[in-house]
Amino acid sequence: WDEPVIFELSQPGERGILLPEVEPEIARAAGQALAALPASMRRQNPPRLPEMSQNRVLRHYLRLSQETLGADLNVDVGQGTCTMKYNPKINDQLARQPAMTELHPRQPDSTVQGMLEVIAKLEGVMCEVSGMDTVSLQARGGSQAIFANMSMVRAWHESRGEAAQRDEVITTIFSHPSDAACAKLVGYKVITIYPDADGYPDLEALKAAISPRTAALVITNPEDTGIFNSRIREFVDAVHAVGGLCVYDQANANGLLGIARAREAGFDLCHFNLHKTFATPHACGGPAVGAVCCTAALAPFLPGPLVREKDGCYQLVPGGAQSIGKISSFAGAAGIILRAYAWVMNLGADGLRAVSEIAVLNNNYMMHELLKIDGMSAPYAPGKRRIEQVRYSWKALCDATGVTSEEIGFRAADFGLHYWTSHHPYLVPEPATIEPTESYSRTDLDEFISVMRHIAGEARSNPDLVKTAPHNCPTHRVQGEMLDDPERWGITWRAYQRKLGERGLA
Amino acid sequence: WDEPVIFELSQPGERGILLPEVEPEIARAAGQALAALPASMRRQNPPRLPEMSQNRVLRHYLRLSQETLGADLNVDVGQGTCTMKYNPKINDQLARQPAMTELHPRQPDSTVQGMLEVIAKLEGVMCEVSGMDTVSLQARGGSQAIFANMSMVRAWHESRGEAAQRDEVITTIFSHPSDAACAKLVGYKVITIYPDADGYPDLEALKAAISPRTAALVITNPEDTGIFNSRIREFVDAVHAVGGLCVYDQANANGLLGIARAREAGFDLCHFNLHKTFATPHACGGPAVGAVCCTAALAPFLPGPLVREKDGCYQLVPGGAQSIGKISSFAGAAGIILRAYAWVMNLGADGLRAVSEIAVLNNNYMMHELLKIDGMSAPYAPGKRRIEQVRYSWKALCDATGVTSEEIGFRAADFGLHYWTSHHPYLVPEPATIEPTESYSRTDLDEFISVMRHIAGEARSNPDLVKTAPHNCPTHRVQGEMLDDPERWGITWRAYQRKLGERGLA
Amino acid sequence: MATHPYIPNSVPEVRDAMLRAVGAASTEEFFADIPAALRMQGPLAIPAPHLSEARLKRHVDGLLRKNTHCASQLSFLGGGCYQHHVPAVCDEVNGRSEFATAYAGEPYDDHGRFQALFEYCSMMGELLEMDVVNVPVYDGMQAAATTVRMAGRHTGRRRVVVAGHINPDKLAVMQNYGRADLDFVLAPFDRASGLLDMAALAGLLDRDTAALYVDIPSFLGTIDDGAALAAAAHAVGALLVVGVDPVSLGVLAPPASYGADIVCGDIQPLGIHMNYGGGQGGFIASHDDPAIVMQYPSRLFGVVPTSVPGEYGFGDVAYSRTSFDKRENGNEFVGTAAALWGITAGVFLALMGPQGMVELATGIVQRTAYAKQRLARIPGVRVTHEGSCHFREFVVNFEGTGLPVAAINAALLKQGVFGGHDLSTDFPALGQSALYAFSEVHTQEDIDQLCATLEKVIGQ
Amino acid sequence: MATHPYIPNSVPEVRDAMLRAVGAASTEEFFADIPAALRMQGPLAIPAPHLSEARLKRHVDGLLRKNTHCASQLSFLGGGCYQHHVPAVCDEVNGRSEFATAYAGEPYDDHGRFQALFEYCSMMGELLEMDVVNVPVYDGMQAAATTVRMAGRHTGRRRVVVAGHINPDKLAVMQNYGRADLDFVLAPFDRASGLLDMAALAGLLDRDTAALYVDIPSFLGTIDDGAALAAAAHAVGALLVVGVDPVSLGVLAPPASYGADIVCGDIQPLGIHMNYGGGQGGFIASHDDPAIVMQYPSRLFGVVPTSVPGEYGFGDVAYSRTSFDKRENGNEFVGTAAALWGITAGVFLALMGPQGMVELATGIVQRTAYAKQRLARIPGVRVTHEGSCHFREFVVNFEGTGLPVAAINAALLKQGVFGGHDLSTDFPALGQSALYAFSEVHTQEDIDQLCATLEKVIGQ
Repeated sequence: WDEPVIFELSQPGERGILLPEVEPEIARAAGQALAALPASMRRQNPPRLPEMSQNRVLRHYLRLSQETLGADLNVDVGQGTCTMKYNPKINDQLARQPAMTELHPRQPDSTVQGMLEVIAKLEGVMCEVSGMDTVSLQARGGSQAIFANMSMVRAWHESRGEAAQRDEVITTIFSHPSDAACAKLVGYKVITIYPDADGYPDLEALKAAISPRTAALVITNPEDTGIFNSRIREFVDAVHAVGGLCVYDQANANGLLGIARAREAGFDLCHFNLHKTFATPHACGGPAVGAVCCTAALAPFLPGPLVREKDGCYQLVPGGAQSIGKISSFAGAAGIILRAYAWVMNLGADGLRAVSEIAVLNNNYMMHELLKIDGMSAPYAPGKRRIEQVRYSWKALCDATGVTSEEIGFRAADFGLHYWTSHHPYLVPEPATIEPTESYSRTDLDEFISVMRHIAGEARSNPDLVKTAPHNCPTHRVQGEMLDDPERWGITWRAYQRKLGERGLA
Repeated sequence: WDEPVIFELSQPGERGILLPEVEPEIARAAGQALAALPASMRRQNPPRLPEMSQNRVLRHYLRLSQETLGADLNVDVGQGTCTMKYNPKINDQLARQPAMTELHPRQPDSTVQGMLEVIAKLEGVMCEVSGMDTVSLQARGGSQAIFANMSMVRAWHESRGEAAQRDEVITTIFSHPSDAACAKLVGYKVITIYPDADGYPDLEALKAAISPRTAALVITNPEDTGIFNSRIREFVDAVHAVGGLCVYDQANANGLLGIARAREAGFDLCHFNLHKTFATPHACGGPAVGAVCCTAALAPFLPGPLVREKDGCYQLVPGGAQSIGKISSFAGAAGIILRAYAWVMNLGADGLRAVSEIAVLNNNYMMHELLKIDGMSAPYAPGKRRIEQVRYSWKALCDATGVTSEEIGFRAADFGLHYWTSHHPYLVPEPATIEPTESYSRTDLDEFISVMRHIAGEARSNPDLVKTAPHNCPTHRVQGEMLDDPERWGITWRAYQRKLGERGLA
Repeated sequence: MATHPYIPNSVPEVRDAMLRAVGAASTEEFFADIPAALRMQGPLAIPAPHLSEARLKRHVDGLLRKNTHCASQLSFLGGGCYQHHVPAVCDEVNGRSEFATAYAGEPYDDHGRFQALFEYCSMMGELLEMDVVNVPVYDGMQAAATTVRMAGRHTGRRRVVVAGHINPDKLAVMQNYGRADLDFVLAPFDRASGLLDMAALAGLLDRDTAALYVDIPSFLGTIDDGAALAAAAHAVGALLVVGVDPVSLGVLAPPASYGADIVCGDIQPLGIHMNYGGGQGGFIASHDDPAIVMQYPSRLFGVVPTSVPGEYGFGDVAYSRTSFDKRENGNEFVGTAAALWGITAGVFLALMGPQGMVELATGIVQRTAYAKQRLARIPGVRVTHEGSCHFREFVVNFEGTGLPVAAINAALLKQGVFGGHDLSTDFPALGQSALYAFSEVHTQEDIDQLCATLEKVIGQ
Repeated sequence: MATHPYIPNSVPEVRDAMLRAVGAASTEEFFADIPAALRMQGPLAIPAPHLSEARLKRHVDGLLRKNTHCASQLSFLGGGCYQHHVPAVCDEVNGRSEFATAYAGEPYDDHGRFQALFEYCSMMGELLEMDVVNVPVYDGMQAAATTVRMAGRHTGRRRVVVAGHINPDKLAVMQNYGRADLDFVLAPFDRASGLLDMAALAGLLDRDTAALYVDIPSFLGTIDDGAALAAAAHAVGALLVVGVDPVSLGVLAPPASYGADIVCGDIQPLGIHMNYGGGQGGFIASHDDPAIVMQYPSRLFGVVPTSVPGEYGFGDVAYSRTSFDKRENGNEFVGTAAALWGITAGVFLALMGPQGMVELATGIVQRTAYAKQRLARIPGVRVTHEGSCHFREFVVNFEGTGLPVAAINAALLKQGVFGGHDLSTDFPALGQSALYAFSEVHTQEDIDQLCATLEKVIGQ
């Protein structure tokens, strides 16, 4: 499709949908209901939205959808850290029924007993999977859950009168950017630990960093390298020893369900992304849910409202006196909670464990095969197995051919595959993070591997082909420098049109 | 996508869905429930269906869907006679609710009052739109409605003791093939009238054909040429004069809603396709509904069951003693009936009339512009307006370039458009039937016109490009001769594999 | 009339500009050929519309709320339309805009539609162990009606012997559809066993017989000996045509294995919602015998190589058979029927796979057997053909209760149960009997609840 | 554990072959780095699963049946989440597999996702008359919390004055989110009018003030004079940040027109189902001032030419602002939030067009005004800010009835009506009051029925 920007499709007078009539008696009674407002508070001109028939609106968005490579459409293993797995359609179907979609969050508890039961039961599952004591599902994404956890760390130290003294949070460079960012946001100085020669977070560096100023350690394990840090308990104990809390970023726990938990490693807080490990759709980037899990000691700080059961009746109760307050509106993204609940209830304990076992098998199979490609390596911990993903490096290929990891990704798109380099900074040169999850068959994995091998071959035989990719996508290489130029960026169509008129572009 | 045939995706052991467990007590009680059957009645080997994970099944069909050019995705005006119009999503949404989908057709009438009311009310609308007295919505397609009408013609003459004498049905070559075929099927000899020089059915030929042997006239108006036959009443009167019935094929009535009706033209029977004029989705070719409409005189012959209202309660009653019996299962394709009902109830009388007025405007605009293309013509009735569609001819272009209408259609597919030649036989040389309906904007029509103009230009400048099309479709020109060769056709994968093994193919 | 969202060019300015472009003063001009006597004089007298989508939805939802449906009740209705769990992926695929709104494109622009339907036919072929399967016709009744016409054309004979335990509606469809060229005779079935009376059948089959038509399982849930029927039909040169519940083929032999020449049935149970009967779709299958293939009226899709090596394409096989090509000289007729349900059934078969189909059918056999035992224990209730094997359905006789089926069903309805289909009108010989159907949707608890409710109802 | 449909390589033969390929004896080997003390010793103690989709659906449907929902009741609840008609096309688009399961692809493979979100931002820009709109954040509360942080960074000041008629939950979110770097002060509102006390406000604004934050309409449905607020804020060099109900902008002036510097709000009313609060999504908008733009933490998508003339491409604007690029040195943080609702809101705005948005808002104003008049006539019932204009919501006081709101709502519930949100806890100064909300879903009959039911309830 060569689909225009929607404003270019406007035909004055066309309507996409009609509104219900206002009954004459209402119109009469209402009169000029806003006449008392200052004129400056009344809109003078209708918004300049496109005017389109319903058919054309639909066609436009259907075409855009076909120009979007959803996980349903491809072997989506190249988007590492994101846990792209199969999102069962039954869960969507269940969540798209009126008994879910038409619930108002302020309805009396007695009228939402089913919904509250789902929340309570999924909280119970999260408790068991993490080993923690209490859970809140209010956060609408993983980063918001991290923020909630950091807020609870702050509230905890405040409750103990140590807030002023403890102003540092320690994290690692291979933990998610939001771990560092959220610590900063709630007011902490961030200390970042780098890996040692084997790729593990440097325990000596941690020991050097901790002090009575330490509020918390925020860490992922395995980190984005997929290498499990065996000494995690030592990290946790060291931080606890100086009075800090330990926060486990389990956004991606896909390799550890029923295998290992935050509890046994001694953590005080952790979180899961339901849209990763628990199979809710990524939805172009949300809605989503981050499950905030904590020990009983931290429970008083959880955001409200909380679901409580009493005599088989569920009710929402406000957060306690020490609660951090609200993290987001109402009880969070309930439709996502329902989907995750359905997923868990379809798999059970054996199924969850099978998820992790096969995700890890797939990952190690993938690594075994990818490392046969000349020019690709898996830095750190040579010969060691990985958990659910691997951070690879194309440095050797890039040195030999000039083709970068990013360009390999653009070329992969020509084969109908997603591919992602890695979070910044690129500590591993020319990085690629591949996470096959449990959802893909051996045949699927082999297909991905063969594309990687093919592109690596192209890089050597015809590097220009790769360096000018994509060739087979809905659009071609963008003039990216405009996006960083305030004079030329166009964040809305109106801004683009204005700038185009004022000074030309491109 | 380069998506394999589904059997090629099979991995033994994979499962797409799991079945409910049989409770132990049931299994115990059931024992070997079929042990008493002859062994030859028990299946020996499981069917050799593909074995696939759910993710892979879904991905396969989603990819196939993207390789299908639904009306929602394109300016679907090139599929003449089919009335490709916008099928509102709200109607699908309404019809996909459990209160529609989970109804069993044998439920007590008291539990399906809403459904029966919808049927009854849509029958009422059909009565009004046709001017007829009674309607049955049992037929599951237009051709089945034609068959029902022909069955009623037969039953009518049988009831009057004239069945043996009346053994001929008259139709026209520009009426739908099923009009002729169904007449034949119920036992009639078919007499086909050809058009006169102006493209109208030849009245003189009709007059020569009618006789006491005439059972019925079955005719479309306007025919696929889009030309309204002004003398239709004379046709009807002539047939009535010899004791025959008149059946109006109104499968496509999109130009006549609120404009002209079967009643005023004197017809005894007619039918509408709800998936054409009444906007239900074509669904790759059904499910669908044909509305069978008739005068009170013919009503006793309608198929049962019929919906009757009594004191605000609706009930299904069997067909009468003279009923032709059943045409299809139960009360027909109820979900389609619901969609058409919703469509009518959204438009009302004014809306239905606007549908026809704009459909006809669009068609005449399209004709006006297409006839500017060198090499295209609209045979018959020069200078006359058309109703809802036009049968064009590319004869001049083909004579000049060798490019056929069929090849133009293959090339149009490269531009993301459907295009259809016409029903056989090709009375109009190198025919194309274009029907813009009311659903497309002027901009949409202009886009279609410009593609036609472009291809006509290519035919002159680079005929090979057109003759080897498609170039931009999921697949390329097929080896069509295999499809007519019993030695080589492959109607199922198993047959194809067998023949491939036995004698090679291609 | 204001601009309507479904009619873009109803914008007055656009409409007027288009009128100007074609040199027309108004749309009335386009209707100039329609004589005044044929023109409607006033507006259509139909109900006032709900112009907004919001009010339309509220109106229709209000109507639908007057229905009670099987997902909220306990239902044991069958008789040709069956409640099964419909996999969400089936709904997802048939709800895709592309499939929902495609129609009659060429094998290039609609490659996916052709492939999906070819694959449906191919998977049905594996289930049936036959090489030829058609693109769906309207329903199983239409399929049955066409198969005997095919047999008639193939054999050049008029007589069709139909098993007497057929769905009476199906018989009505077959008769009306075929009677111009065929004569129908019913073969009686044994009262005790619910199976065909083989001796009587032998007397009905003769050298004028084109086909013996039988449903296996029968409308009453019983299972005749196919091989014996095949022998009887073939002995007089007739074809054996078997109507089959495709779900049963997880445990029952495919008719081809015992000698059926043409097989047909309804695909509704394969992943399609009941839709008050709107989920039906008919299939016809045979071996790859050109003499039979040329008798199909339906579209048949075939796989073929394309101009690109290794690539598959699809197209119509032997199109010249059809009325599309030959009008009244083609076979019967062909038109829009139930293609989307064909695609859906294909998705269903792919999801189920071999093991799923076996488990599905086995589970139904087990639940049916359990229900037979439980129901037979209720005082006054008798399983009519208790000694025979059943698939999915069986006849329950209530004469011992002194109550008509209508009264029992009315009482069950009050308890939220849709009792079995009342057979007393269509099969008076069976007395006050009802046809009870079971599937994987039923738990043991459901069946026990049915029995408990029946006991209560009868005891009152 | 048998092979599960979601886990293809759980087929034992495949799993074993893969283990062999990588030289592992079992999957246990992959977990060798996890110390025994950290390993779970037993299975997870979670409820027994419903392995079949059929039983899973039945289980979840059973839970959902315990809910009563607004499509089957009459609801007047609002307070940040609103019942509107959701156009079917909105559901169709956000239900598309491609959009539902896409995530973080590049602008090439996910061109459509980028375009759809860019168009959403662009249409919001027209509604707001602002040039910069972000890709959605979690909800309107998050948007509000971020806007005041943006103002703090932009001005280098700590003080934030918040209008006192704010949703108390939103205030709680803002405080927890901002308090490391901001100090919050509440500005009181007038009891009679429900509008901000301008004199008191002037006293609160000072040269340390980064922003004045106000919702227009307020949580209580009243509409302050934006120009006066802008003048007051700008007088001390503070930014005016306005939280706005996007639906109101069909009749109310876009805040940019009266001087707002940053605008935010929740897109849930734009074609997104309530989902028990799961339909929220936050927007932030501003003028195209680079100094402000660089304060956004969110992703901003921009349109750019590509290497093919005339073709559009999309990409991230000023990515270096973000925590994705700079970790703790980026602005706040960014992550998965509510993108699908952004796409959906775009579809909604495209369907509505200019006229639709005006009609929608106008109709709500009219229904609200009608309801005010009708409710005020009920004995004992008082509209608290009766003299002020309202959009969509207003406060109803029940003190004259002698009944607490809780009792009235309980009685309404018995009649199938969800009464207004009880304000007595959060706004004790308003006494026994409730917040009633109206939209285009309500007919005159619905409002009349509410009043009749209230009269009956109060009269008892």
